Amino acid sequence: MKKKDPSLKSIPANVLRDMYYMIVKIRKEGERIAELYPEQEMRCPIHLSIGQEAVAVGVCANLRKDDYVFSSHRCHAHYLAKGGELRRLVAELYGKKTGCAGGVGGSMHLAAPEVGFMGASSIVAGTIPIAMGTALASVMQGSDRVSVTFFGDAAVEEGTFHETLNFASLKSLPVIFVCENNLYATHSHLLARQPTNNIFERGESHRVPGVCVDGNDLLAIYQAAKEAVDRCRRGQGPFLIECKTYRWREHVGPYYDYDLGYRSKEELEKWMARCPVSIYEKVLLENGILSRKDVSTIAKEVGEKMEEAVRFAKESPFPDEAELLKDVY
Amino acid sequence: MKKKDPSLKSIPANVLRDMYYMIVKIRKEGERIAELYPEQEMRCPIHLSIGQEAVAVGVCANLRKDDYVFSSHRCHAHYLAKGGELRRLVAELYGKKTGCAGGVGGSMHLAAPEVGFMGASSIVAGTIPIAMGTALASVMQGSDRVSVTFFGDAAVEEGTFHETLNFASLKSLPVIFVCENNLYATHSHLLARQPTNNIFERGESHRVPGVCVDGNDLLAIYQAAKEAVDRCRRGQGPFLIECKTYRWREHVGPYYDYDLGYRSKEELEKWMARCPVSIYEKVLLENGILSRKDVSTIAKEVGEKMEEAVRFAKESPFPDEAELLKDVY
Amino acid sequence: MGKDKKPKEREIKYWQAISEAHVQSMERNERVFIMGIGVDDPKGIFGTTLEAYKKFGKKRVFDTPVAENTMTGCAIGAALAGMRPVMVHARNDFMYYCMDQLCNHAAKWHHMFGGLMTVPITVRAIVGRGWGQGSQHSQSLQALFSHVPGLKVVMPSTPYSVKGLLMASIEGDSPVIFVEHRRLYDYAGPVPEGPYTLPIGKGAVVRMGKDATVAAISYAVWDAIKAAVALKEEGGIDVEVIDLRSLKPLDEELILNSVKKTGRLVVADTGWKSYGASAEISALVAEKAFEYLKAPIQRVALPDISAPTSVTLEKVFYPGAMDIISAVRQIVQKGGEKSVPLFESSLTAKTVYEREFSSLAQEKEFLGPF
Amino acid sequence: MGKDKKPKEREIKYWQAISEAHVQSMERNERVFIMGIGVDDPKGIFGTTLEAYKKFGKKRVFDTPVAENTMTGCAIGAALAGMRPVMVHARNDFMYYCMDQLCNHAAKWHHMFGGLMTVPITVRAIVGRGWGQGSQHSQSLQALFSHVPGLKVVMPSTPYSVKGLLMASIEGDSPVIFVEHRRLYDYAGPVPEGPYTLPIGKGAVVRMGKDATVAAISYAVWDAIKAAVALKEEGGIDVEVIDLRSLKPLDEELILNSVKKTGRLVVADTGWKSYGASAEISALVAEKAFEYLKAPIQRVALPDISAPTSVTLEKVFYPGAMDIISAVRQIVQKGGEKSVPLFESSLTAKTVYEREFSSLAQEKEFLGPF
Ligand SMILES: Cc1ncc(C[n+]2csc(CCOP(=O)(O)OP(=O)(O)O)c2C)c(N)n1
Ligand SMILES: Cc1ncc(C[n+]2csc(CCOP(=O)(O)OP(=O)(O)O)c2C)c(N)n1
Ligand SMILES: [Mg+2]
Ligand SMILES: [Mg+2]
Repeated sequence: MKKKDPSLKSIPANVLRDMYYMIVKIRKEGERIAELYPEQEMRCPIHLSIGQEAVAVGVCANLRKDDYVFSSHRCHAHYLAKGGELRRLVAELYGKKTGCAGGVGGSMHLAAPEVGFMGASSIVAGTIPIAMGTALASVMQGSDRVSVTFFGDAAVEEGTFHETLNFASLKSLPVIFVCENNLYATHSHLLARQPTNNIFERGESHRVPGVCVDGNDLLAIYQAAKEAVDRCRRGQGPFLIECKTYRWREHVGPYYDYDLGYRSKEELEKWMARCPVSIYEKVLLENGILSRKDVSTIAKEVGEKMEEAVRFAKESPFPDEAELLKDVY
Repeated sequence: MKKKDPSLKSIPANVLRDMYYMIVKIRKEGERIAELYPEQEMRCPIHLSIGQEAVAVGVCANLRKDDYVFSSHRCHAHYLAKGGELRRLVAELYGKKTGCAGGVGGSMHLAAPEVGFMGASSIVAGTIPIAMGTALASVMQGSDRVSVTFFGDAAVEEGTFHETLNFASLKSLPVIFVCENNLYATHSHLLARQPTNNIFERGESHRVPGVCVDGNDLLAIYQAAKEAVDRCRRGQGPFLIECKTYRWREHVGPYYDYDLGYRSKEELEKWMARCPVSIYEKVLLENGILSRKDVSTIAKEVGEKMEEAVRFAKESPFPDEAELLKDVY
Repeated sequence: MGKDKKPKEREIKYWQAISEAHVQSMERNERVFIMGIGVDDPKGIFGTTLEAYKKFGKKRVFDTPVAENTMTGCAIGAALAGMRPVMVHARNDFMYYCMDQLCNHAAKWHHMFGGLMTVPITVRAIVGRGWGQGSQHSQSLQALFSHVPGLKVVMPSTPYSVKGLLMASIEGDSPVIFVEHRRLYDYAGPVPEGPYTLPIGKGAVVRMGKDATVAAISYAVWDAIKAAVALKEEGGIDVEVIDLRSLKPLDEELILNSVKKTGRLVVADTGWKSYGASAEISALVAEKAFEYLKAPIQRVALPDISAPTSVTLEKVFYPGAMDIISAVRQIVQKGGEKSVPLFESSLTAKTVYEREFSSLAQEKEFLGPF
Repeated sequence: MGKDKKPKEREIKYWQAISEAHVQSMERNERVFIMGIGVDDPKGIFGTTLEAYKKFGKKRVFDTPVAENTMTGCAIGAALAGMRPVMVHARNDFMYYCMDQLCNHAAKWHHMFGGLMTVPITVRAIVGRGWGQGSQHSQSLQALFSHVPGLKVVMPSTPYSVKGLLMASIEGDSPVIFVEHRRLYDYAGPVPEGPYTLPIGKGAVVRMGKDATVAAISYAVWDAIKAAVALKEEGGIDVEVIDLRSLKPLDEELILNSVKKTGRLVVADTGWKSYGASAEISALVAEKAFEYLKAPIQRVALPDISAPTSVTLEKVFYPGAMDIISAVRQIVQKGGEKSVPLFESSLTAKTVYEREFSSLAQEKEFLGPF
């Protein structure tokens, strides 16, 4: 991974740079939210993606604005990677009227349909069939849009995952299933829930091809997603991408949690040593795509944007009472 | 199949003869019910297993009385093969107090827990996880009982099928999944519902081994079930058996239905030529396990038992009104 | 019927009206499609999808695997992407499987995201009562759906209203659970030939009266009408019958105005009594028209038992016109007296009544398809 | 409390009482086991399964995959084979996924087969209200379960009753949906140390009064008590508060007797108003104690909206003691006047009241675990 990567050649430099900008932005968002959360002004459960950012970035870099993306409780990265506005995300966490869901949805229910981020559900596996439905619509409408749904390793335990693979395969629907396998569901290890760690194979008997990629290697994800997206656009049907990665912080909330005992500090440190941001940064630096100066410029810019977003969120008004009744039928 | 079957040697003659008696009995039940149904005295939807009888017989011949069996809407054969009383079955169809479920359940809800037939559900895939639950109980209780659930080819489309494979494999539970793949769900061909006809492979990615057997060949089923049951008793975990077979009559009701157009008369006739009762009878005759005389004696006896059962059912009283409230809480 | 302008058109049956609503909705909007188990098969959901299939083919009328939850999610996604799916369940009993997608997703998607998106899906939910369908094939689950905010629940009783309300459901932007009672399928009535919609949330007075109000839904409306006719003929009791048509939204004003006039209320429902739809109507009136009430509110609904299959038990299990008659009699003649639980009503008496009123509707024993 | 003999034992918290019920049930019967997502993890379902896990280990307290429907079916099967499973859902919202196994199978298995078998499962269903849990993590779905025959629905409000009723649920032969409101977890109260059961289907009068009855459930009982204290102190209104404890079976007699005495009823529930549990209580009284009623029946429940997360909206969304106070005032002072919809109650006024009564219960803002 630290060698010159041949795949770099096939990816336009601006895409490589945009992806860097995005992964830095998403990391910043996660870390800043983690810092601010203990102030108890964001009054909703928050699931951070710190350590898993590469997946969102690598997949979404292959998508058009009019492609559809769905996500789960851990959705900030996907919202941002698909182009959702940062400040409306932060405002949503603060329960503000200016939030992307008007303060009604909260951290687990981000949405930005204007850029194709069609929503997130805090029900495990909830958006897997819904994403497939958008793919069905694309086919019926004769469009070449692609649908993507991001979910965790526990979501494959819900039957709807297999039901969806079956139907998507039957109808050759342009939907890509992206599993962020971070080895745990809350505090439960994958092998306490599944007989074996082989999520990418689960589509085989449904004739849905799958690959397993290093979820901390942005370029590997980019390539796998590119292939899947191309397949879909050509009408060749669904694809399953398993990304092996790791969540650094606690399941929900801003802190580290190796002290709980369900996983070790060593395990965490092993994964932190393979930070997806650093790995990618190093590749770009080594290949001359980015300079040290670019890195600090971007860091600074992203930092400012984040502060601006926090300010915006904090200063925004709360929704008023009438709001509660507004979207009811 | 018409040659001397080496597997015959390994099966005790009395088991072979008992299986013959049972398959003849189940066929008789199906045909006689089909004859009587137009009288409109059995006032509930009836799903006949004519053409599929070998599966129930071949599997249940490997089970002990204290093993658990569950079934679906098409459950008469499984009820009988596991040892349920014929006359209480018929009485149930007639809605009588003497029925196996007191006239409350009807054709789709037979039960005979006294012989381990633990019930049938008319919800597709409904008993798949329930059967697994009995297997979990067996393990927790340190018993070597085995659980079996019979279901159709549509049941594998419900997510609970995969959820169950996952958990059964995770915990190595002694449960055998027996799919009677008769190619159709109501009027819908398998390939209109599933990308490919490979049900026995669906357990692979869950590490549940599977086999596909000729569902009209009683001995093949017996052997496959024997292996699965042995595995289970040894604590080696679940097993999936797909039996390719065919339903002769309409999905629900007593008539033939090739005129509807969803399947052809040729297809039906091809399968009728491979009648599971005749195939098995021929093997036994050719191998001297049965004589012609045995065959007619059994036919006569089974016929009489059936008539006795019908008489019993018709003469039995209806449940009275108070019955309706009896088992309520 | 009642307040609706009675069109003079030809009569067609309930199932034909559904079929027509499908075809005309699909003609008017190419984004409308139908999916569900068996919608394209030779029986076409009791005939209701045959015509649409013939006209629009497999692309817009297609079968699905048996996977209710996922196919509901699929419909939601298609709706989010601009389509207008109609999903069909030959029995609403199967919908327990898709409660997650219906209640956690379809119902919530609009409000949960602050109104950014809408989910225009119509879910046809058929109540299968008849011919020993039993506990898992004859439930009538409207109360469950009505409780969850974000779902509309429509339950028409006539060919006229089923067409207009189905077209309105398909045209509207909310998820609608469209509950059809199979016993109504053969009922005939006047139905305009062209497309039309009826407002969801408006009930109708189908018979005027001054002594008591019977608020009924779906198949129970017909029982209520039979009861009203009998009560008039036999005892001179004037019953006003309301067809609620939808449970969510509920036409509160119509109910309250009627009770303000009659002072007495019987609610007739096709589902279970406890925590059922009839409880809501009763509670509404006990809250908002209390001062007009002259007698206890009665509910005629299923006893709290799962449906038996035996024909004798089925007959006792299902309430009918006679139970409504006795409920009305109790509150009109001797307000305040304890009501007899439905299932204690005698079978013999019931059978006699049913024979008596059988000419009032085209009801006949259901002999299939199953 | 009220009619129950008040034991003089030590006080423990609601969550500790649940934990104790688990441990003692498992000690008494080796067939009892606990399964569910996270039951064996370091947080042990808000602490309630930690002790059981410590004592009985992985064999009898085990984690499951995220597959609610199948794991429910698994529990049913285990129960049919003689075990007594307790299944835990950290949020009852996830139970939409397992409605099929709960309602088509667990609820029906006993009656559907003519009483041949029983399904002794206990399903702990936690209501997650608090800290912006929002639309999919804070629902209170007791009305759905109460509607389906064959399920018992228990919903205790105190440490004493939660222990006794949980032990009774585990010991009983029916499937029980055991609904726990997370806001009660930190409430302390006297609880006997040894094992005991309370009868399912019996409520309790927790405060005597003559002017009006408030029938409440779960967390709403505490709001009702706060309201009763305030009404007494401020206006001399004497409210009788009933803790229903279970919705199915429902203690009809207790409710009816109280209303016969007070002539006025407010029902306070933690779920949505329309087609909710409060409707059934109201309908029951409107049917069986009508002649004793002096005023309209009021319901205090959630507005028909899915829960918002923003703290300002949450405050308006959830009714509390103040809403009960205003409901009681309306029917005691000026019977028959229209009630103001809950969500129109002003936020400022509400906040003031909440501060005022906060000493009455140990309630505090919920800050996790989530
Ligand atoms: C249907 C359902 N069951 C249970 C939960 C509780 N829950 C919330 S997150 C979570 C773990 C999810 O794990 P995974 O899918 O691996 O995603 P991760 O949190 O690791 O990103 C669980 C069980 C839920 N939200 N929905
Ligand atoms: C959950 C559910 N959905 C739909 C149905 C309606 N239904 C009854 S039988 C059947 C077909 C079942 O096909 P299969 O599993 O192949 O069994 P077979 O009838 O061929 O034996 C369907 C869809 C049902 N009973 N349950
Ligand atoms: Mg995970
Ligand atoms: Mg089949």
